[in-house]
Amino acid sequence: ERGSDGEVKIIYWQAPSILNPFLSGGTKDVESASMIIEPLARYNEKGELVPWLVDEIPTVGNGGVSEDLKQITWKITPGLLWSDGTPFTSADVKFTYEYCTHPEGGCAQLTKFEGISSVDTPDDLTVVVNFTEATPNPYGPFVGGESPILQAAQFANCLGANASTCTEQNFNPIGTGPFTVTEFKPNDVITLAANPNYRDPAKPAFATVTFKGGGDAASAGTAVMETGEFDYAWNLQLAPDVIAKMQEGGKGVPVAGFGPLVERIMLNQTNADPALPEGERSTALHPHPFLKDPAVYKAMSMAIDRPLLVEIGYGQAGKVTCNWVPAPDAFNSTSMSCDTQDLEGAKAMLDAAGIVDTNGDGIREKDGVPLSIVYQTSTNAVRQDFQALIKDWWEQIGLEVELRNVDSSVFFGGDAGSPDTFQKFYADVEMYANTFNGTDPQAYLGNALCDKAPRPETQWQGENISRFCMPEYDALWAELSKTADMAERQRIAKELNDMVVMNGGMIPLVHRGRLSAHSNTLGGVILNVWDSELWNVADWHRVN
Amino acid sequence: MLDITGEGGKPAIAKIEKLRVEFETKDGTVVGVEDVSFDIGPGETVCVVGESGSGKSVSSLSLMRLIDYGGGDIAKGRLLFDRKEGGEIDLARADQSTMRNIRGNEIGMIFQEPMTALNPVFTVGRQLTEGLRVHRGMSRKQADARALELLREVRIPEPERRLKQYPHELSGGMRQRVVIAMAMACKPRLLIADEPTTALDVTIQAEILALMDRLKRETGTAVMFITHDMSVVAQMADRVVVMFRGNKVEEGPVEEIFENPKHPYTQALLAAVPKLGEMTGKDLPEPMKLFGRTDQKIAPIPGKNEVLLEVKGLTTRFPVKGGFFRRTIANVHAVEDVSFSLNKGQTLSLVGESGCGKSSAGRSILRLVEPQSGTINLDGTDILALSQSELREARRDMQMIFQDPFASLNPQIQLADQVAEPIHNFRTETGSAVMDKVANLFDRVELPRSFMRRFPHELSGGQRQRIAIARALALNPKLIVSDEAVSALDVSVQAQVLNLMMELQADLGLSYLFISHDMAVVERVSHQVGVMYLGRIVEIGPRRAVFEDPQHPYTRALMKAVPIADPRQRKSEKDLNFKPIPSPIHPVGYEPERSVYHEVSPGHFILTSESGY
Amino acid sequence: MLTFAARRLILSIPTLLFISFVVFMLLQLAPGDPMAQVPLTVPPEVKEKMRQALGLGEPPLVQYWKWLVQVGWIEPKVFIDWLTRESWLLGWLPDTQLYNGELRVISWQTRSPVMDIVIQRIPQTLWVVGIAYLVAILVALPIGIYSAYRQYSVFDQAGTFVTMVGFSIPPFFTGPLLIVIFSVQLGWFPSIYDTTHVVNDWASFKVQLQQMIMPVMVLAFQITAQLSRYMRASTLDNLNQDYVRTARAKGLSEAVVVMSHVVRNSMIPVVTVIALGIPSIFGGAIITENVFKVNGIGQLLITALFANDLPMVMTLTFIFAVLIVMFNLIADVLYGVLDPRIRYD
Amino acid sequence: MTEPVPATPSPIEALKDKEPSKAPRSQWKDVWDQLRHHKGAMFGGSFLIFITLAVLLGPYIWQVDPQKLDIRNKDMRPIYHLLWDSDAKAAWSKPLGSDQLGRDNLAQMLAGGRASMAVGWAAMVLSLLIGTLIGVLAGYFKRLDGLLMRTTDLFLALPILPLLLVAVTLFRQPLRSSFGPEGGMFILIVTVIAITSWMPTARIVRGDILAIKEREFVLAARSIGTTSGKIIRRHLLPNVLSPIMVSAALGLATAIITESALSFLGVGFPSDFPTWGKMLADAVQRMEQFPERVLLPGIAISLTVLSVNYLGDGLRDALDPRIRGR
Ligand SMILES: Nc1ncnc2c1ncn2[C@@H]1O[C@H](COP(=O)(O)OP(=O)(O)OP(=O)(O)O)[C@@H](O)[C@H]1O
Ligand SMILES: Nc1ncnc2c1ncn2[C@@H]1O[C@H](COP(=O)(O)OP(=O)(O)OP(=O)(O)O)[C@@H](O)[C@H]1O
Ligand SMILES: [Mg+2]
Ligand SMILES: [Mg+2]
Repeated sequence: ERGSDGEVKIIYWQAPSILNPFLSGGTKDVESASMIIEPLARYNEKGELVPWLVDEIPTVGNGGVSEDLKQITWKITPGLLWSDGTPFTSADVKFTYEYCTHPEGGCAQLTKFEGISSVDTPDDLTVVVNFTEATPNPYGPFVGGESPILQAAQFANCLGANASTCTEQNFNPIGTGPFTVTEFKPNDVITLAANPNYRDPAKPAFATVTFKGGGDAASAGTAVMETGEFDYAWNLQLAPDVIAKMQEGGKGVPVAGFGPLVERIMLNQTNADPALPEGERSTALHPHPFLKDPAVYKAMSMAIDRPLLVEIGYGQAGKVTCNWVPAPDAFNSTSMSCDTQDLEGAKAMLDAAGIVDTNGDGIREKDGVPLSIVYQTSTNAVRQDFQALIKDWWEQIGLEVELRNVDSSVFFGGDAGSPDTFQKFYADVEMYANTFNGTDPQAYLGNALCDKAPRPETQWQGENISRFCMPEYDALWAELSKTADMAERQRIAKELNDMVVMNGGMIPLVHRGRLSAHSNTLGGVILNVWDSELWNVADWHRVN
Repeated sequence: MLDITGEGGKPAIAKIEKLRVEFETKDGTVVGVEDVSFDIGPGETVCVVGESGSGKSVSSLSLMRLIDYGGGDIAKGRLLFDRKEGGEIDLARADQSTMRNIRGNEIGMIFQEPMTALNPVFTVGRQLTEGLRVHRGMSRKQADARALELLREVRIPEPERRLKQYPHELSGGMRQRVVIAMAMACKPRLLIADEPTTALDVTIQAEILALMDRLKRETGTAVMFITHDMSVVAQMADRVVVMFRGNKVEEGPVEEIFENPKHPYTQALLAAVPKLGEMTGKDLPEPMKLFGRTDQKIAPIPGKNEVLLEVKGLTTRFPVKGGFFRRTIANVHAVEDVSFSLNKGQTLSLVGESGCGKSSAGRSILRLVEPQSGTINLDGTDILALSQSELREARRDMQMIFQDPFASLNPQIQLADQVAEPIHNFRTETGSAVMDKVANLFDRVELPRSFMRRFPHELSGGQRQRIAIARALALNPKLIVSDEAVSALDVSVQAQVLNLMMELQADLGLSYLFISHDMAVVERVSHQVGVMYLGRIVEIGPRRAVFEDPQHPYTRALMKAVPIADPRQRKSEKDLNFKPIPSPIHPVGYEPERSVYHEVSPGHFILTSESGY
Repeated sequence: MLTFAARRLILSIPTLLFISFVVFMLLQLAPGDPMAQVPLTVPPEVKEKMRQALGLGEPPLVQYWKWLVQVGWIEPKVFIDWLTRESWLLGWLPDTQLYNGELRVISWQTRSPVMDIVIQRIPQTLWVVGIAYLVAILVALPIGIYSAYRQYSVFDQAGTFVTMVGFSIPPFFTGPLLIVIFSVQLGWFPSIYDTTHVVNDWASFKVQLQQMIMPVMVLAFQITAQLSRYMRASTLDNLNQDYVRTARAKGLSEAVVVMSHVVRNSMIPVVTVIALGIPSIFGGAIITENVFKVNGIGQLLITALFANDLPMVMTLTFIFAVLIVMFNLIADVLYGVLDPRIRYD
Repeated sequence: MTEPVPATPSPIEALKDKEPSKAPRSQWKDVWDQLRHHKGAMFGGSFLIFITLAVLLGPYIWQVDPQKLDIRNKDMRPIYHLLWDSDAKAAWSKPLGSDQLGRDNLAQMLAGGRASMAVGWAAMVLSLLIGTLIGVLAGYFKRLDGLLMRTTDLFLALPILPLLLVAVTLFRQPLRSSFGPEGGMFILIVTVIAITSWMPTARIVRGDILAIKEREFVLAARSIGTTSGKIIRRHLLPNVLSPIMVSAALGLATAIITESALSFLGVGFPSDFPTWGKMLADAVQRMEQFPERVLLPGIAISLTVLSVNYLGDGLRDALDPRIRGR
């Protein structure tokens, strides 16, 4: 029964700063907003699409998607109401499209709406999305937590440059979700109450939600599993022994789920030598002196004890992987194996390639260049442990390693003036994690295309961090983008994955899961890594 | 029963018996007072004299049992006190709550430093009424009324206003009156005054002494008066107790002590006191005859008749900033149109009350403060025309000795290095010659060479002043400006330092600009005397002319105020009539008229234009 | 005194302008990007568009000028409007309506006026940091006075030791330690501060006390350590002054001598030290706030810093600079008020 | 004693100045004597010497690489655990246990202590230099006063974190090429800590200089032709030594703590460069299982700071000849 279970308390150690995911894109903001505003369809915990504000998922089979793959038609469930009691219509959906694609709006979810030629609303309950080209995966717009529907009436004056002035709207969006905002304190706390107009009269079970932000993962874990002050803690990036200790508190349990997130080491294909002139460092003008040698990068990969990394850093929230795209399962390549460390093999491989220590300083040289690398990553306890371990192993096989860690706001910030961003890659190898949204890796695989390499001309923007460049790869990717058949897509994607890994674009380390914790008295939690973790908060309830 | 009879059978109010006070310090036990006994009869003034550190304050603080708070301990002896309600009590054994009842109520105390003795953050009224409310249980209103009455008794002008003022808003004399009023508030049977006038000007000293004398007569309070100034003793005492290094060495009626001292210390002390009028009839200054010293050659110091320093129209003003833009809105006219000349090997003294501009004049001559206008000619050099670096050179010829030997030596530096500093500054000597020169200077000022490695705090005041003199001599200057160089010293030490300075003058041909407020000292040392008032010289001339024939009314008043070290020549309050000194602050643009002098006798000038007096 | 204060106030304007300019340039030079927290899945072109929308493309001087106008002209208008519209102080005045929709200082993270968030945060900060300061003063002064009065006694020695320990232990150590003891083991106090808690009756006041007690303790410990040292030194100085002897000679009891004569004088330098410390209350206590999740000004600043939210950081630093300059002035004025010997003009 | 004028036997004695009875001694012996009697200072001094020697020489005696990972021997307990728990995972090979990656705690304590002490001392000395310089200039030269004091306000308002980030961006590369990665970072952190912590010293020194400037011995020095520079060096600085001493003691503490706070916020030294503060910050998460990992660096920091404070107290008394004389 709605509201019968009182209050539920959720803690995110990153505090949400805005409740409009189109203006932020930060996970904390998207997820907190997902309790209030909803998309037409969502992914469930298995990565399958489920209808949300519509009756069924349009497919070619049911006629919802046109044969030429250029049009998709959504049928909205009749009788849906906004939390203010007004009816939810296709006009709201179309408005959302206009809102995000406004050229001055700076919408964070713009990619969701890429390739759309128009959005039509033949009637109040029908939305037709037209694409300029055949789109094998037309489930980008209005699907998933990142592209929920905004109420047209509320945001009418917030288009374009006005987006920033709509504080009230951004802090208190009217939605169709199970809860409505009572008070939003940016970067601190949100209090929510059950939506009186929610479509299922029996839900949500909780009358109010307190959504606290701030602190760090450890104290969030403590609050749920040890002191029991909170019911749900998000994304506990903590060492396994710390989690285990917290679990002894007996007040709650951790839950894990796996999306396509991979912790990897990117290998710079270009030379980052500080002696090179600015503007030529880490660009295709100067290939890396030794990292492109298969013996080197294979040996580096072999020297790593991935199971140990998993054990130390992620425990039940990590798995060994050799792949760039380890999930969904259908896309997970099985052609490589890397779960045993082989230091001797690595040494032998280097010896065989003639990369040996010629001057007796303990460091091997290739063509006179010592295998000396700078290994950078963002500042984070687990990454620092990884750095220490991997440095140790690499030094055992005759490399020299200098560690560097950069504050994550700088590292992931795109400031073209800073030498420390991950895109500039003024280092030989760098470690971070990346993932993709939804279940289709096509765009993600596009990250390794030659022309996506960051370089001065692009103001150092671009997703191809390792500056990987293989014409064969580009050609194969083009093929993928034209293929609609699912099985074929999967085959090509795996092949692309293997190409990058085997040719030394990166060394995947750990397939990382999401580890969250909920208290023993909170029922209905289904951890979903393909969409917002709070996707089914309407079903949450109190158990004794 | 305690036997509390004093001299001649009269019952004494307080009787100190075999007092011994010890201090526990890091270096072991220090004895402040060794064996002191004396008593104070009703209505009697007992003066306790002695050099600094002889235990005067310790005795008085013991009587108040305030010594406990200073870390002292009454090791032996009795302090018998006759309480109002007839009973006698041994204060040395009394507990602190009894003492609190006695302090301020039955025994009042006046301290030396009027500025620091008053709490700077409370109004005069509040500090005056505090004791009344504690001891007399008065209400605020009653206490205020009584305080007003007290202020009237001590003759403070505008007493109503003073009650609401803070101590710093009062002049030194007024502050001391407040302190006296405070001590007298509860009509104590015994009043202890610990050097109540030492920090004051002669004129104010005279007034305060007269005031105390009157109060004593009116209330019949017994007074224990502590001082090291024999002239004050002569003015105040009925009986005198002489202390020396923690012991009482002599006691007796005042005339007896002055006319027939028995103990060698008392004799030496009296001999060391410069007495106004001693030099009458002599043209030239000569060293003092010190008691017990047989080898002294007492010869007049003639000097030369060549002009060394010629000052004309010297004017020094200090800007007073104010207003929104911190512009100069007024000036302190510290030195106003002062002219004089000083001969080689001679001494010119400037006398006058505090704030009349003596120090400013002296500092202006060295350009330690920048004068406004005028000319200063030192042996042919125009000082005011010099650039900063030339000035530095020129200062080799003129040096300064300051009043406070504690403040004018850097506490952190060894004595030899302090004396060597000017030598290093000008590189007049190098290498080992520096230390030789320093050693010679130590000999010259009669300090043992073993002192060279010591620090200032290890020395007594007189020794410190000798160091300052040695430092001033290091560059063989022609002129020494001595700014109150002996005022902070004990009489006995003062005499020695004065003699030393005169010896040096005779030997080295030094010229002194001698700044002092002590008329008796000035009379002893000077060839020429200038009397300053409100920044101007009101009278200047040969010492003999000025002292034996003062012409300006201010000079006369000043002379009259000087206490005379002769118990038979006491002054009464009626003789004294001093006007408060007007403010030397004038708004910007105020141009005072120039000084016009009249020559009454050869070289003896008096100011005929407006002096402000 | 009035002209002194007025002159200092006017002189502080160029100082503040200079400070704000230096800080602005510093932040401009600082690396980092407000888009750093946007997930990597958002492509760079989109991020670039978002940056444009925030006005990041403009030259730094233009940005500075805009910010200056917003802070110096528009925000005061909003404030005056608020004063005359809603505040109980001046609410009776007619609504001034000075503000008509110009762009205010907008945070890049939240797209809302920075000032609104600051105002929202002040209560938390005042409750915790402010009360810690108060508690520290109340504890430190008596300790300092008594330590000085009984110099080298056991109390003094122990006090010195404890205060030095307090000075030397960082709050990110004491904080979690207290949480382990009192929240996890004993379960007495919550480990997470509830900023939405409203105090309206005794029970809720008790809850507030419970959640405040740990952060306040951690902070107060440190502040006490420093203040009591100052108080002790100052009291020691004054205990040896002549006027204390005079007061005793009047027969006043020790309590009056110390508590009224000595303390009043010793307070003069300490009060200015306290006044100079007040800006740091508003600055929040970054680490303590972080440990206890008291989302006050300190937490706001640090999240803004890590998110490169320039307008927020700028404005907070500027407010801080204003407070520092103001309390410098207040400290000077207080000195003049407490010490009758000092006269400003 | 050389008395030039021979004295007549009895009465003249009364008029002579009293002389210090003790033989003159060298200044430093005096200072030492005074210091020796200050219990706190003695404790502080000996502990400081002990800890300095330990971090300097320790690594030569305990020759274990603090960065050496020994994953099989991770999470070892300190040896003293065996006293009450004979099953504890502890061994003499790791006397203070090991961390979650098997790095030796003792070796890390020693290496971390080196870094912390170096940062503390360097930052403290630097901030004292800046503070004293500014304070002296502002106090002595009236014209500079306003400007310098407003500059002080500016630095009070400067937020340390962006400053550090800016410094890192601008100067890391050049410093790294000349001093190596750790040396460069060290210089940066030390400088930033110093730059943000000299203001109290400057204020105090300025106040004291203003007061001492008015003392007569400064006037006397000027009248004997001492130049401004020399006046400052010989007469002013030695007399503000004791407040500087106190600032120094507090400054060392603040520097060590600031460094650890930076580590706590993740903007300090590189991850493989242990400092006490960093060890403490890293271990807070595992405080309950492995309290020693927090307590060891925590106690080391506290004791160091404490001993510096006590030493500062003692030195202040000992350096002041007036107090020393008593
Ligand atoms: N608090 C103290 N601790 C140690 N010794 C002290 C203390 N007070 C006084 N004495 C010692 O007691 C002796 C007598 O001192 P006292 O103050 O009585 O001298 P005095 O005659 O009043 O001198 P002055 O004329 O300078 O006031 C001195 O030798 C002094 O060193
Ligand atoms: N630096 C200064 N700034 C402003 N006014 C000053 C300064 N020095 C002295 N004065 C003022 O100048 C006047 C003369 O002072 P000066 O020190 O020369 O007097 P004095 O005769 O030496 O007095 P004392 O006997 O007290 O030393 C006084 O009113 C004093 O307040
Ligand atoms: Mg005395
Ligand atoms: Mg003078």
